[in-house]
Amino acid sequence: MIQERLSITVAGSGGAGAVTVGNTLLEAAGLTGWYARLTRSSGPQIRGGEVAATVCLSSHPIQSEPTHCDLLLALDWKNISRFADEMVLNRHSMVISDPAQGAVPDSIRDSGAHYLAMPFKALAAQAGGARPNMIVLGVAAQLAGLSRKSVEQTLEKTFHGDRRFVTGMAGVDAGIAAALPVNGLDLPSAPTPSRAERWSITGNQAAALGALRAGVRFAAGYPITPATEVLEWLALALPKLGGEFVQAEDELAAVNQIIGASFGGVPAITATSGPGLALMMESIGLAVAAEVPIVVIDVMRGGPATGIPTKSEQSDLNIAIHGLPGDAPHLVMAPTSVNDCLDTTHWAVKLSEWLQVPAIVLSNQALGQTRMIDNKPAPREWATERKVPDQVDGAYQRYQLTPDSVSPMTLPGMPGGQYTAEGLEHDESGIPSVRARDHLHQLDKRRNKLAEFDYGDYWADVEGAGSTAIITWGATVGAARELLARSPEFDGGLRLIALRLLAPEQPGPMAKMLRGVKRILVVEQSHGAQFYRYLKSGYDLSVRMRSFCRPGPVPILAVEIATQLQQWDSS
Amino acid sequence: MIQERLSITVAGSGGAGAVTVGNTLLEAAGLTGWYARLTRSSGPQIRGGEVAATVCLSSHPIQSEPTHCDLLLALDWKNISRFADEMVLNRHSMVISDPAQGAVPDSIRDSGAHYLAMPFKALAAQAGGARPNMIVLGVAAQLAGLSRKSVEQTLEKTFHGDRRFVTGMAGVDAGIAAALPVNGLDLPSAPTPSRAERWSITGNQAAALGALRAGVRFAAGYPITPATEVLEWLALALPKLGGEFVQAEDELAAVNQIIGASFGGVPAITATSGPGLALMMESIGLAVAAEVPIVVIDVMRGGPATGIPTKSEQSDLNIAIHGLPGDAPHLVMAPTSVNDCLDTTHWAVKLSEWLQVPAIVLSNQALGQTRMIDNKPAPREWATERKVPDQVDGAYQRYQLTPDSVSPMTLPGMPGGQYTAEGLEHDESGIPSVRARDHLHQLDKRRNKLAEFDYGDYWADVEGAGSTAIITWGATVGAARELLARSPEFDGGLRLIALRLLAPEQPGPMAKMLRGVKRILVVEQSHGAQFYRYLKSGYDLSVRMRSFCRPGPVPILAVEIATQLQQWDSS
Amino acid sequence: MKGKPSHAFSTKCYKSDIKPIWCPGCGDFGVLASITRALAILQVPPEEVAVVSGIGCSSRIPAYLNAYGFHGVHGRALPLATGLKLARPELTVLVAGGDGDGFAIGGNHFLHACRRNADITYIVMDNQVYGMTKGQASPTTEPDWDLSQLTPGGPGMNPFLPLLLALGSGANFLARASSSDPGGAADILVEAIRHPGFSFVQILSPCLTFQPEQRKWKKMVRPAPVKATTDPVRAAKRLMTDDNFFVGVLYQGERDPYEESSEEVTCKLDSLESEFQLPGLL
Amino acid sequence: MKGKPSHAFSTKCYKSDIKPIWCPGCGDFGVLASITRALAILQVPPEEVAVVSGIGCSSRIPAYLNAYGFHGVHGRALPLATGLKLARPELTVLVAGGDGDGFAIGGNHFLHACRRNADITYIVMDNQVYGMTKGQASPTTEPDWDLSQLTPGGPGMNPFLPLLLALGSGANFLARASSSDPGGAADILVEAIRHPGFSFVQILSPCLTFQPEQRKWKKMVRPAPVKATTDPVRAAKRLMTDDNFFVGVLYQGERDPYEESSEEVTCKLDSLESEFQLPGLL
Ligand SMILES: Cc1ncc(C[n+]2csc(CCOP(=O)(O)OP(=O)(O)O)c2C)c(N)n1
Ligand SMILES: Cc1ncc(C[n+]2csc(CCOP(=O)(O)OP(=O)(O)O)c2C)c(N)n1
Ligand code: SF4
Ligand code: SF4
Ligand SMILES: [Mg+2]
Ligand SMILES: [Mg+2]
Repeated sequence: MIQERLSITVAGSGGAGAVTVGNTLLEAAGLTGWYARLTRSSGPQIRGGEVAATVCLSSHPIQSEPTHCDLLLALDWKNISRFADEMVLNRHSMVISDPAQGAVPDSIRDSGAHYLAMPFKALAAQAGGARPNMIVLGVAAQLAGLSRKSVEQTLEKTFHGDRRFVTGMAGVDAGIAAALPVNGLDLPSAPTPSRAERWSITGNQAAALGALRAGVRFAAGYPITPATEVLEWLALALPKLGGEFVQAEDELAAVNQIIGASFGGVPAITATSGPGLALMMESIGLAVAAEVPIVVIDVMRGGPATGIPTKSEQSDLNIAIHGLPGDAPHLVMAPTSVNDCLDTTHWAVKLSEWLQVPAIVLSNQALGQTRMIDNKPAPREWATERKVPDQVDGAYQRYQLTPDSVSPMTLPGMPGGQYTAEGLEHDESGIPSVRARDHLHQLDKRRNKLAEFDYGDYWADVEGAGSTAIITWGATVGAARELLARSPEFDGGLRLIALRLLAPEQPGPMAKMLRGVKRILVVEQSHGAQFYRYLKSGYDLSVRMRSFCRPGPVPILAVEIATQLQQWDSS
Repeated sequence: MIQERLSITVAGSGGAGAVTVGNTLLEAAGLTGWYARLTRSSGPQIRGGEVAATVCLSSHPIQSEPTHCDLLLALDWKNISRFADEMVLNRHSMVISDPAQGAVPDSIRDSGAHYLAMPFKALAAQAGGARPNMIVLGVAAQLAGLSRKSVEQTLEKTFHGDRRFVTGMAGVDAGIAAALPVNGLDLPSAPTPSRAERWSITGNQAAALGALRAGVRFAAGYPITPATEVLEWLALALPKLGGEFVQAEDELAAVNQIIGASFGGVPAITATSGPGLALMMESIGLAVAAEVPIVVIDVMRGGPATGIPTKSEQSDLNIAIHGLPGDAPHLVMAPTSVNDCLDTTHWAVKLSEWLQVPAIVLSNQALGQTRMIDNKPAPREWATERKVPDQVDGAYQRYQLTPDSVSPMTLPGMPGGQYTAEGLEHDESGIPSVRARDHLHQLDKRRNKLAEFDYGDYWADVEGAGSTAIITWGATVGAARELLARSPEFDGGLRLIALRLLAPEQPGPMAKMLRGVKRILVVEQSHGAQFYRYLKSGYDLSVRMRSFCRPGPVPILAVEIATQLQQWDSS
Repeated sequence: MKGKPSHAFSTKCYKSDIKPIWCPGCGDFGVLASITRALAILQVPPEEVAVVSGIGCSSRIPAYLNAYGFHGVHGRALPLATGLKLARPELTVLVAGGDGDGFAIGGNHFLHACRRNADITYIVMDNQVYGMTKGQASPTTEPDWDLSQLTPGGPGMNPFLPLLLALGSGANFLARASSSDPGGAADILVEAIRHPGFSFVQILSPCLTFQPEQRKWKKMVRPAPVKATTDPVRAAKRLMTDDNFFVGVLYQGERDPYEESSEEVTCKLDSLESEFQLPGLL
Repeated sequence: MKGKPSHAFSTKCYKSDIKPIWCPGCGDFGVLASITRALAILQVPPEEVAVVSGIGCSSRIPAYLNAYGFHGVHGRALPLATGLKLARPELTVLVAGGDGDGFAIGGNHFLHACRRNADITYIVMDNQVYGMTKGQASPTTEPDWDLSQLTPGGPGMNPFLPLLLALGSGANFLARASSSDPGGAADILVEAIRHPGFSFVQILSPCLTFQPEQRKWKKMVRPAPVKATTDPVRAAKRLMTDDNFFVGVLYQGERDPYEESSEEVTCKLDSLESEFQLPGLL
């Protein structure tokens, strides 16, 4: 297999500066024309705990996790075992550490990785008091083929002109020098510098931006890992755009605040994670019944309960789709990559506004907190605006039955449009009703407006035309995409179906996508096969279907999917 | 069809005394050896609103709703249209009203029911100032063949010796006299007085009692329609049994209070309805992760959101099964009749204690608030107690992996058993862990302890051996049971499968029950076919399957199920 | 008559034609009358008023008014109204509901609304009971009220003093009114609505169905003997020692209301996006 | 040394061997020390102590103690502890957590625990910030603290005064302590635990990571100049005017604690069931 990308992990205890190295490598790579990706993994400590920063460089846009670590630079070995599960070392890997930090742990020694000792600390001392992490930065840059200039420019920005820049570069130079004689890294082909516009963004930032592009001008939220950055970027941007952000006292308040704002006509959003989503469900149900558009982003983490707040999983699918009391149809969608957080959130707002219904967007930690250097997507447009009448003639009926089941919605301030938004079952005018007929009419209406809407092609991505389909969603799409790119050799070929719209189901379009498919592997990162079971319940898929599910926190790799298919072949 | 039971509805505006008539008829019927059932329907008003009390008498235990109303006694016609959906009048029905209250509404006149005018008010005035509802009581008793004595004894108890008793009986006598010449009611055969022990109980009371029988000695709750009576009976009984009841400030508090009590070793329960359940989900997830047994009764009402608080539905199945964030296996069960609220709740507590997991019991308004005169079930025993070690030797590991995946649980006060119950993912000792291995082990453990437990036969009831299966659950079971009793003529015969344990699924036992089945009709009272979809997702049912679902508030009738089957036959 | 409107919008303009579900004699009728009267005094066009509520008998009030209304879920009216007001600052936003809705399930939002001080008026129709669910003890119920099966012998705890709680959490306008005097209550509401920032009006509104003793309230209420103080310490003392039957504005502070961001757009989204742009290639 | 234990259980007996995740210098270390010391003074066997918490850096404390512990979900420690205490009245039940856990998401339970007055001790490690989620404003954060991106320029609202809120909702034992003096804090905790009914101790516990200015607190705290009052009105005045750095027991009232039903069985279930029995047939 040709080396297409390079994965470098820098690990160390808190304060040792591993993250600075990771950030600098990412930015330097961007300046050099690489595509890149940075993930961070840390222990439970807020400060002072160990951390591992992994930078992946590639000449092509990066879809998924690296299969193994090419280069591990260990600033020290404290608690390195915490990362053992997440770091695949093998005979293609190189490990470098400072012998002064103690012996290489058994688990790492036994991995078969090539080992090199390098006295980071001593080199740093020689280099005029630079910190050891700067040596490591130089070593990494040199081994990855990143120019000194790209590192220099990045460090200059980071430390803007401060003393640390000068000593830092001294360290970097010492590191470069020390790495010069080293060989053994299988370098990917250097990037072809491209004129395409690139950006450096995390999924959480992209989601916030997508919301703003869609016209969101109100947001409220309560901090929670790993969703807080969505709120942070909104809090920063909204006031400048004439909008408003509120830090709420809890999630119950946050979701009701956005319902209030949206009732007032201002598209509104919140972001949270599993525990917060659970608290919001009652009021999301209110938005279903009262037909108020809102968007709730759930940046999923490991569950259940408080679970694993800093790690990724796809196990909130059940609650997102089925977690509301009563019959409460709503939208559930999921971005398929870091970049796609932008457009999927944008689309979610637009659909929610048009259909007057809550949309839950399922992102996860692996998308939200990963920083990517990638092509900036071209802006997309959706023409779906909220159906607000210009004026009201005669008696206004807020929940009027209409051909497309969407009723015109007046906004406070509009004369003659006064009505009461109602969470009790109601008749067309909004007056509470316990009558079977009114209940049925409104249930039908709320279902039909979603079920009969034409979501177009954007609801799912299909790639390949093979007879073995991989159906997946969210962060796991990347691994499947990589498999398709690498392994066209599978018998009958592969076909990837990546769902962006999870609910409501799209049986017709799905059937079309599945034409010629003989078997389906359903791939997801959950323990309970939530997605597989959902597909079984909502679609009539008449071909053989298998589930490959695995919980977090370690991401699903292309190679695992391949293994599943091979086992299926041979069984 | 032989008339097997008699259904009498008394309707009138609030304060007119329709409910007193209904209660008296029920009790009098009980004294006479009838089985009976009382349901009430009222408008949104707390007091002064219209109300309809329906008493059904039968010589056999009553399973389900009457198909039509035999006798409607209208104290007045105010807002009678509110009940139109719930009251089936046809040419077998008789309607009696006082012409002084105005003309018979069109909808009723057009039903084909036989109409009789009777001057209730004038008769009451003649009978020494009795209230008109006492005339109605006399008329109903006479037409239903209830003895004067049974009415007298009941009224005496109600008014214990008070003046109203004497004037009341005067009214009753006048009513009896007025009804003497009336003929045309198709009376069911009189009951054979039985020596079996009977009781008069609602589903909500039975559920509370079942909890106490199972050893529950702590309950907490926040009032909500239609669940409050469960709490009321617990609040009354617990202090007498050395237990404790707390009225909580909200549902978030209630569920955490019972988690705390159960952590302390005292089996604990709460009851709520859809909106309250939604608020409890985050903490029910905590009980899953920390492995604390609790039972949550959800007395379902019409949804979504505030919905239809006083009416019935089965639409919280989705949230009960799938409403927790993360992968969070737990128990979901449902009583199949008013009486069965007793044993199902009892069983839920026992299973929850044994498996150290939350159980959600899905009752609904139609079970919880219906009062029945029925055979008192013989006490049941389940030997599943919580696994509490007698003493602790050596290092105690709260979340130890064991062959049955249930770990011994120490209780505060036990020396050496100290541990911290943990909602974060953890290792066997309970220390928080983000490692993939610990996560997987604990996820496996929490799934396996439920999946590998042998629930025995009690998990579902099967009746009949036909090749057409009706699979249903909860309050809808009664209608299916009635259909089986009445219509053995269906081609190939019918088979009823009534699930008591909804989650986890029981694929093996289900397959056994389905042997010889050629097609399955899945019956439920929801709009979104929640049960049907759940069965599809969780079972591999290889026969033809159809969904018959209909939302509330009107109960599903045996005849509707029959129609569905006939349509299927002819399609 | 005091406060009688003589302008374009009569009190009737603010009433809808939906018949209340309330029991005969329920205090909430008086509250409804006081709100329509206050709005007529203020002459705010009906379409510029929004009334938000939770769940309870009292919380049914939005539908009985001719205004924009939101009948939300139990206990969450304040945050819903906060979102509405911050998104649409030009609206007159009222929140109305019961003691259960506001101080039991909704207690946290009550505290935080007082602290946040957004410009909304919160009217609690206090009947010291959960009326809607047929009579259970609420946080303002007396310790010995024993008419609910959920609290046999009574809740046994001192009732909350809602005005004191509001003061302690930073509220800046505190008043008490009585549903038995809709005119007086209307005048208080007018002041409350005019007050910049959060204003809280506790209206004693009897539930004759489950708290029949409250029939007496009518005779027990009387105007507060001294004028509203601006000193929170003095206000606290008054609230801790009064008998809960003084009506009037009791405290009015001068803390600045919650400041919404200006609605002015100071920046285009494009230029915000440029934050993520990479500098030109080396 | 004041309060030094000389009995069977040393402070060490109450420590577990799990290493705290806290940052170097975090005030919570001092709180941990004060709790183990208080328990040693009280000589309550470790297995009869239960420590309940929510989520936050501070809420990690149960696992660091040798006692029964419950690390629950964010904001719900008080009701969980209430259920435990009422079910098992003989246990010593402590609740410990942060200002975010207790006054933001958990605010409602805080009010109601104060009112209910069950015999538990609530320790809030107040650092005026959400430490765990990397530094956002909490309800006790100063209005001009501008280090969080969620509240650019600062939250702009007056902080809650937790002791005042507790007083206003009926709490009967109020104290303030400082993590910089674990011995002094331990003595206060001893009094709090001994107090029958709900006791609330606010411990100033700096978060040097996100509130570096709190380094100064050590120098600012000082013993309250006057003894604890039993008069709530006077206590209110003190709490509204003090500078938040007086430590000591500030108020101690005499309200009866929440009364659990007696554990005596006065009736058999069978006889309760007979309520549903039908009388003999006619
Ligand atoms: C989440 C939730 N819990 C409980 C209820 C049931 N419930 C409806 S109204 C109410 C209390 C109403 O009391 P209050 O707010 O004082 O209003 P009142 O009826 O007295 O005017 C309760 C507990 C509900 N609708 N939703
Ligand atoms: C329902 C829910 N919402 C949000 C969070 C995220 N969260 C965890 S701890 C915390 C705040 C902690 O602040 P505090 O209680 O003051 O504790 P500290 O870390 O400062 O000690 C938040 C918001 C969560 N875990 N659960
Ligand atoms: S129950 Fe009480 S609060 Fe509700 S409408 Fe009747 S009188 Fe009013
Ligand atoms: S972030 Fe603050 S509160 Fe949390 S451990 Fe560090 S210093 Fe303590
Ligand atoms: Mg009330
Ligand atoms: Mg804090």
